[in-house]
Amino acid sequence: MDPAAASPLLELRDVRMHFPVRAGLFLRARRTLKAVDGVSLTLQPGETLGLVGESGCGKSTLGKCIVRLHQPTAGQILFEGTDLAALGPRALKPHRRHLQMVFQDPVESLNARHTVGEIIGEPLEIHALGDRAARRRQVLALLDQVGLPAGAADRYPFEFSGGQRQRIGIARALALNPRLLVCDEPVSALDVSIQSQVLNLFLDLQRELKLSYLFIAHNLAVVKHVSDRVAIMYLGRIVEVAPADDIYRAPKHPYTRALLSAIPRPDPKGRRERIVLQGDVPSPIDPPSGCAFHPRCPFATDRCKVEAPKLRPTPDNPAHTVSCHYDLPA
Amino acid sequence: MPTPTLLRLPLLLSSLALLVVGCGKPPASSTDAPTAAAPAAGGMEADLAKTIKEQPNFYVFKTPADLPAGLKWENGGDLPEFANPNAKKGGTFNYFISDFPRTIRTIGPDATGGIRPYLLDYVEPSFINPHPNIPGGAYPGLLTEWAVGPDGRTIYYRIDPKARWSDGKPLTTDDVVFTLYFMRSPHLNEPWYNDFYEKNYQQLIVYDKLTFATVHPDRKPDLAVRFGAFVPYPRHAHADFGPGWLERFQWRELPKLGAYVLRDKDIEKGRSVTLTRVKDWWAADKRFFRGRFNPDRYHLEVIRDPDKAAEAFARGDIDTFGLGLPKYWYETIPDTHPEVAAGRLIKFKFFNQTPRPDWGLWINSAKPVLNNRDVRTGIHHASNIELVCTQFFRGDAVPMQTRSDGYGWRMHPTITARPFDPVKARAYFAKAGFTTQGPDGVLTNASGQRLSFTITAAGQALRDMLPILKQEALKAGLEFNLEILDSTTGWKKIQEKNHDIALAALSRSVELYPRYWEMYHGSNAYTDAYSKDGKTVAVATGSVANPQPKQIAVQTNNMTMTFIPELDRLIEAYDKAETLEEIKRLAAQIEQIIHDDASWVNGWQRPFYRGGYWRYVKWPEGFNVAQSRDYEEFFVHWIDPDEKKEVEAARRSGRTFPTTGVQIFDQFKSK
Amino acid sequence: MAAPAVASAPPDAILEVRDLVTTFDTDAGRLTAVDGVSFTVRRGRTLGIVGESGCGKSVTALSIMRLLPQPMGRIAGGKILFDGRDLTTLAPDAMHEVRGGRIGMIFQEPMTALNPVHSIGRQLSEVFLLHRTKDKAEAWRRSTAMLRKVGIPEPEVRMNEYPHQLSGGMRQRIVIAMALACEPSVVIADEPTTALDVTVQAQILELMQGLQRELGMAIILITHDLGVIAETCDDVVVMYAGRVAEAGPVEEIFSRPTHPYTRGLLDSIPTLEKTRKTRLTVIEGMVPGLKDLPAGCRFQNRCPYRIALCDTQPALEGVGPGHETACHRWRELFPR
Amino acid sequence: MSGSLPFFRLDPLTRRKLQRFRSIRRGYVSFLLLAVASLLSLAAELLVNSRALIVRYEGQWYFPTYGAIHTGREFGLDYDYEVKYRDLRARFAADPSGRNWVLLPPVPFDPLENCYPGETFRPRPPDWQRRHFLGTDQINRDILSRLVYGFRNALIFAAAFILLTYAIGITIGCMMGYFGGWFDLLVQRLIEIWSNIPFLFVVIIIASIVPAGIGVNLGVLLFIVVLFSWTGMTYYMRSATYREKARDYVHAAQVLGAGTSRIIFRHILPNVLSTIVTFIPFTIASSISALTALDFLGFGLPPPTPSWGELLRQGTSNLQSPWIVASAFSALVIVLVLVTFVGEAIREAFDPKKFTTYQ
Repeated sequence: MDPAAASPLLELRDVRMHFPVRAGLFLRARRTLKAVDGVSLTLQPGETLGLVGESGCGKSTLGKCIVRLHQPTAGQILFEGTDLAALGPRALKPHRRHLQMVFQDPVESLNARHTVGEIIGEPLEIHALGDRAARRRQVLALLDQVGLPAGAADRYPFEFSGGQRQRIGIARALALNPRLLVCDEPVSALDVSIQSQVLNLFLDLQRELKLSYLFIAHNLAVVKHVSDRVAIMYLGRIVEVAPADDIYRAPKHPYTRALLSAIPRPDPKGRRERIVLQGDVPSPIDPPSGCAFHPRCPFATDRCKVEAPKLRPTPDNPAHTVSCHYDLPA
Repeated sequence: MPTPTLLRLPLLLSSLALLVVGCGKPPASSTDAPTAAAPAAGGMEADLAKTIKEQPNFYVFKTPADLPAGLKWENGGDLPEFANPNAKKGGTFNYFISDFPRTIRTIGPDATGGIRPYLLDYVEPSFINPHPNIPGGAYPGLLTEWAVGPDGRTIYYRIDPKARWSDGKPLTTDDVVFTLYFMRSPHLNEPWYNDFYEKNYQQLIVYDKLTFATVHPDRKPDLAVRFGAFVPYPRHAHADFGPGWLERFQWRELPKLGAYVLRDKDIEKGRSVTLTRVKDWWAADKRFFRGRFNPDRYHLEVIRDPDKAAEAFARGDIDTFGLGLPKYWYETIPDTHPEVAAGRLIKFKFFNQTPRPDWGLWINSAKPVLNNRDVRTGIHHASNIELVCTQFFRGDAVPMQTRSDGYGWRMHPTITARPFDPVKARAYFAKAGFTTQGPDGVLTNASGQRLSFTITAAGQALRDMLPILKQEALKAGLEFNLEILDSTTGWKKIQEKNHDIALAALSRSVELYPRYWEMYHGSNAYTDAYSKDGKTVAVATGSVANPQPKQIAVQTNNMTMTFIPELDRLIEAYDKAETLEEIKRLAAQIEQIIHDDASWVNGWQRPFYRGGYWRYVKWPEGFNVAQSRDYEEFFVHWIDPDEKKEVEAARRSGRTFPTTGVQIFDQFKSK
Repeated sequence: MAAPAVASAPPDAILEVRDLVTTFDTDAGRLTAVDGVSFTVRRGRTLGIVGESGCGKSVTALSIMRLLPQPMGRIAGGKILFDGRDLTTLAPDAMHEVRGGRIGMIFQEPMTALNPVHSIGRQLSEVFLLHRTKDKAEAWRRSTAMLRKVGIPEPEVRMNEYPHQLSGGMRQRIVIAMALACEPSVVIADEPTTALDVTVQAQILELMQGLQRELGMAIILITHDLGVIAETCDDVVVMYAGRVAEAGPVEEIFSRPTHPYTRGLLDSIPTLEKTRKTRLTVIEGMVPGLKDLPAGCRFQNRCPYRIALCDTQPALEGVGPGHETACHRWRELFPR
Repeated sequence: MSGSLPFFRLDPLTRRKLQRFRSIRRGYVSFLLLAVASLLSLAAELLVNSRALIVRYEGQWYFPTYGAIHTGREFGLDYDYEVKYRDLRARFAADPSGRNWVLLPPVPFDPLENCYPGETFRPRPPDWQRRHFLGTDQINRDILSRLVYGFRNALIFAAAFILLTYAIGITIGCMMGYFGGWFDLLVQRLIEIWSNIPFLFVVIIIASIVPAGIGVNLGVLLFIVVLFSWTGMTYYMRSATYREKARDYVHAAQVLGAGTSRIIFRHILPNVLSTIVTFIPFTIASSISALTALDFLGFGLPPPTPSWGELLRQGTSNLQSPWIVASAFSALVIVLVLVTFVGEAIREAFDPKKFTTYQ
């Protein structure tokens, strides 16, 4: 897919989300946690962009910035041409209809005291869509769409299994006919046999509704399976963006390579040498200088310690961008 | 200390009035180093010198040669002593006070607490003392002799040369000069004292270190005890008296003339205070003082709850206890109490001769509705004091008839209290417009106002009595709400005239005839009761009664807010009356007006006090003096330490003593 | 399960679980969480137990350690033979010695397995003091050595630090150090890497394999991640709803699954190799709750191959050497 | 949603909790006992009262329990105040014709009345003949009657107390937790300062300033106690709101565009409040104890309001009449124990841990 082909549905321009770390009697901000530190990405209509990274890399924070659960510290979030980062709550509300979110934990994200019908109907109620009867019809249609029986509407979330609860969360997100769904680890809390059901649902919905997804996950295999393009994030920054197949076939960034290598493959015959990275992910409060990955990078040079690389197209594939000073051998 | 809780409440005005305090000591002490917090340069002595200079008509200095000739000196020599000169000295007497003192000053704010009798009233001798068994009689305290001048307004005093402060300094006329300066000083923060000494002392004449005279405005039949019974303050211990003195003197131990001192180290904050008898007290062998003030130590434990005090007494932790309340007399320590039956604890009943505390319901006649005399009269008829006397006090008390019960011949001959009578009460209430009986049985008037008032009581002692009055009043369609406050708060409220009706009493000193001014003069109701020209506030004489007074006089004892110009004129005439005949005639008129005004619902009185003591506490023959209001007042009791040991041993072994039951001393009972 | 599935234990067996039944008393009555599970752990080898949540894999581990939540949980039947002794009947004191001394345990969430108020050194040397030595200095020394062994840099410094000062991966290393302190014959690792990031997970798995080679202990690795099983285990037990569905050598299971559940599981997981954006094969429906388990084969209501016979409980049948399956139709469905 | 417009609907979680509560015998029985006692005390006028239940007089029926008083004159007596029904009954009973009769409640005494003004006022032991089942107090008032009405006063006090403290505590705590930041910080400091003011001291001061009158005093007392009690609830509410606010279902609502009030009232509050139920019994117990303690110290309800603290005070100062202290003390202990049982049971029934193990 050529990113320049159409005007993007979503465009992030140098988005930053810095959290003050407060301490002391008057909670003066002493230090800054740079959860997202200058991210630029585009997402075309109908596309799925996978966002992969380890915990603490800022991928969830970025997702929350996009749906404006966080007000980003800097940068623009252009959604259908409007900069969401600049809007107040009231101006934001109409845009929310087209921009919804699916959360990781289906237990946490559903209010246990509301019936499924109330939960799915709430967005309609908030945006005053239709009368009571119309809303009810809409709820039943949504339930059907996500593969739940109509009887579910009058029951409570705890009566459902994890997978079904995630379907409820998806139905709620779909209620407003969004164009973009931000899915924050939507299957990682699910059992293996359920994961595939939900992933199929995402694929089916995209086909039917021409949805776009920003699909955030730590599981590279899952992301690769559902995405058109994949972005790899490390310590608040994007280190590599490429079409999904390319990133698997020919990862360019040493971090991406390590990540791919670290994934356990369900194939006992294919046991191989892993690239085992040394050390832990550094703290985003005090990120390393230069290229944030340099302390763990087997190829790091002195340049990497001082100079932060920029995202650049790779020589062999302009759609494949990487943030590394060097072109590593395949 | 006051015995029955009935008497306990307010040691307010009247007692102050009499034992009015003096003080003073020679100027020599002016060189004493001022404390850090001392007032400005010169201190008290400079101010005193200035005052003397400024008031040459008050402070007059003469020589002994100026003493009038032919004065008839008196020394009470013909009167009998009343203590037992053979009383044993020594031992520790254990007793209680119901609250820890807020100060040990004997004058100024907060000084009228339960501790004051032990610091002043009971203990410190005044110059001239009324004789407690002989009405009108007197004996010298700090004097060797005194005389009333031929003008009938001057008292001449000769100080006893032996009189010594507890720090060894002699008592001289320097102290007297200081005392009058002190009492009249604006720094004292005691308007009542200022006023009393301004009005009643016109001149102080000093003849030499031991001889002086005071001049008073009016001829009084009882001039010597009325104005000669003041207590001096030590001049040498007041060098830093002046602005802000209250703080500095709050806990300062002062030299005393009496038998007891309270030393700093004997004050246990919040717990107790202990008096110590002065070693080689100067008056120990003086007539009328022999055989008194016997225990070496006087330990006063703070016991806030009288019930707990009663239990402490029954346990032997305290040595005597007033069994005034029926609960204590009949139930806590009944005649069948094992200690009583064993003769170790002795119950007594002593009929005394003394003006009774004026228990009653003090109706605030300035309040709306209550300003209607018919309503007040109705309240009289709706207050079932008889029932309280017979059932609550179990017949120990009798209803008071007039305000002056206990004054003998000085009482009004015919006035009697209005009886409890719901029908009459309703008739009066109807006259005031309260004709409709509401669904709750309370009368209302045409505008729907309910006949409902709050009775405020200061202190818990009578809290169980009030519901009786409440229940009975409802029979007359009158509702009493009850408000029982702690005594300080309650008295504050009452003296600030914020009450509807107060259940209260003022204790009264022993004196020849009653006082009315504090309780009934209009200027004690309103500070702007009288004015000469519409601006200056003045007393009634020659002044115009303000028809719409507004400035309520606070901290006064006119608790009924009575303001009747005619009554005020009578009271002023009464206070100026020179003969007992005149006094009696005016008193009758005053009593009549007070009765007709119906602002004070006659309470009850008890013609005796009673209590109990452990066997080792000893008393003179006949137990006590006629005009004692309390068994401690004249300090004629003593402890027999040997017998104390014996009794304690007996309690352990169960040994009994011969007993003759409750001891009744009725030699002073009025016939 | 009645049938003596594993006819006789292999000679190198160190731990043998036979017909284990574990029940829980709940408001809804007595529930059987583990129902007749048998397997054998061999010396120096890794046995994987794989299954979805609620399949009974963690309860099995807790049963072996006799750490079931009290008073609800109890072992209602079966034997757990460890070195010839039956752990289900062992006296509490002796069990104490076995636990930590002979069988170590690694928990999923390292933070909760460590006491936040005690230093690392204190917690670790306590293990030695409990089981190996009375000498504190000795315990401290051996603790430091153990930390070094699990790859913690500057172990002398870490000994005095507290759990919260360490990263997740470091904490898990500490937990491993504690579990291995007494050089146990068996280590039970219950989802040891689930809470960790992929790159750290790789480190930990590497570490465990290295230590196993060095110390020769047997490992029971409990996980839901088929990838982890495939990469680290010698034998696999696939559990479903409290029972063993299939068990066997890891290559057998992955290359020739003979139970519809195992097959479905393998087919449904997305892998890097599968074609993007194609529908995945799925196992329909969901794991039944313990309250409403079907009679007979427990997988029947999700099984595409269900027949009437499935209403009776299938026995574990030998498929190949050490490979057994609990399906009535394995022969026709998955012919060898 | 069809068929779902119930005004009162318990979600099944709550229903389950209630079921579990019912299954905890001791707590449930205690709850029933307390409920019955409370209901009875609300109808105390019918059971313990000096007013008759029914009077039959000269062919007319009277039901004096509630409503306006009937004067003696209405029954041919010579007084205008409320008729003495006990006397009336004796009088009618003496009339052999039996035309007139009076039905008195089982305990025919008012909590305020001195039952025998003609007799010496002193505590009297229990006397079944005279129907003083627990005896009388110092001024011949029936103790049982005072206990019953005292219980009712305590209940009313507790109810009002809970309503007010929870309303204030929940509102402020919720605001602190939700808005956080400077508001939270400021209110926290204020609460800390506030909590350091000695409670009893203020009671005494205020008691000395405020004018009397039963209504006023009960209100004032409530006001003071509430003034010093609401802070505890804010701590809990603040952290609970803070916790809830960070949960994904709240985020979900925000993403949907829900406004602040919707989030607070539809989402956060219902989830937080369910746990607050477990506090209520303990709040009841503490408020009853507080009232009793204040009454005991003499800073409570004005006399002659019936109260347990007042009875206890009387009892302790009349230990030679042990029935007073025994009655008050037993009543207090029984009620507090029952309330505690209920509290324990509720806590157990609402224990969230119960719902996570193997259902």
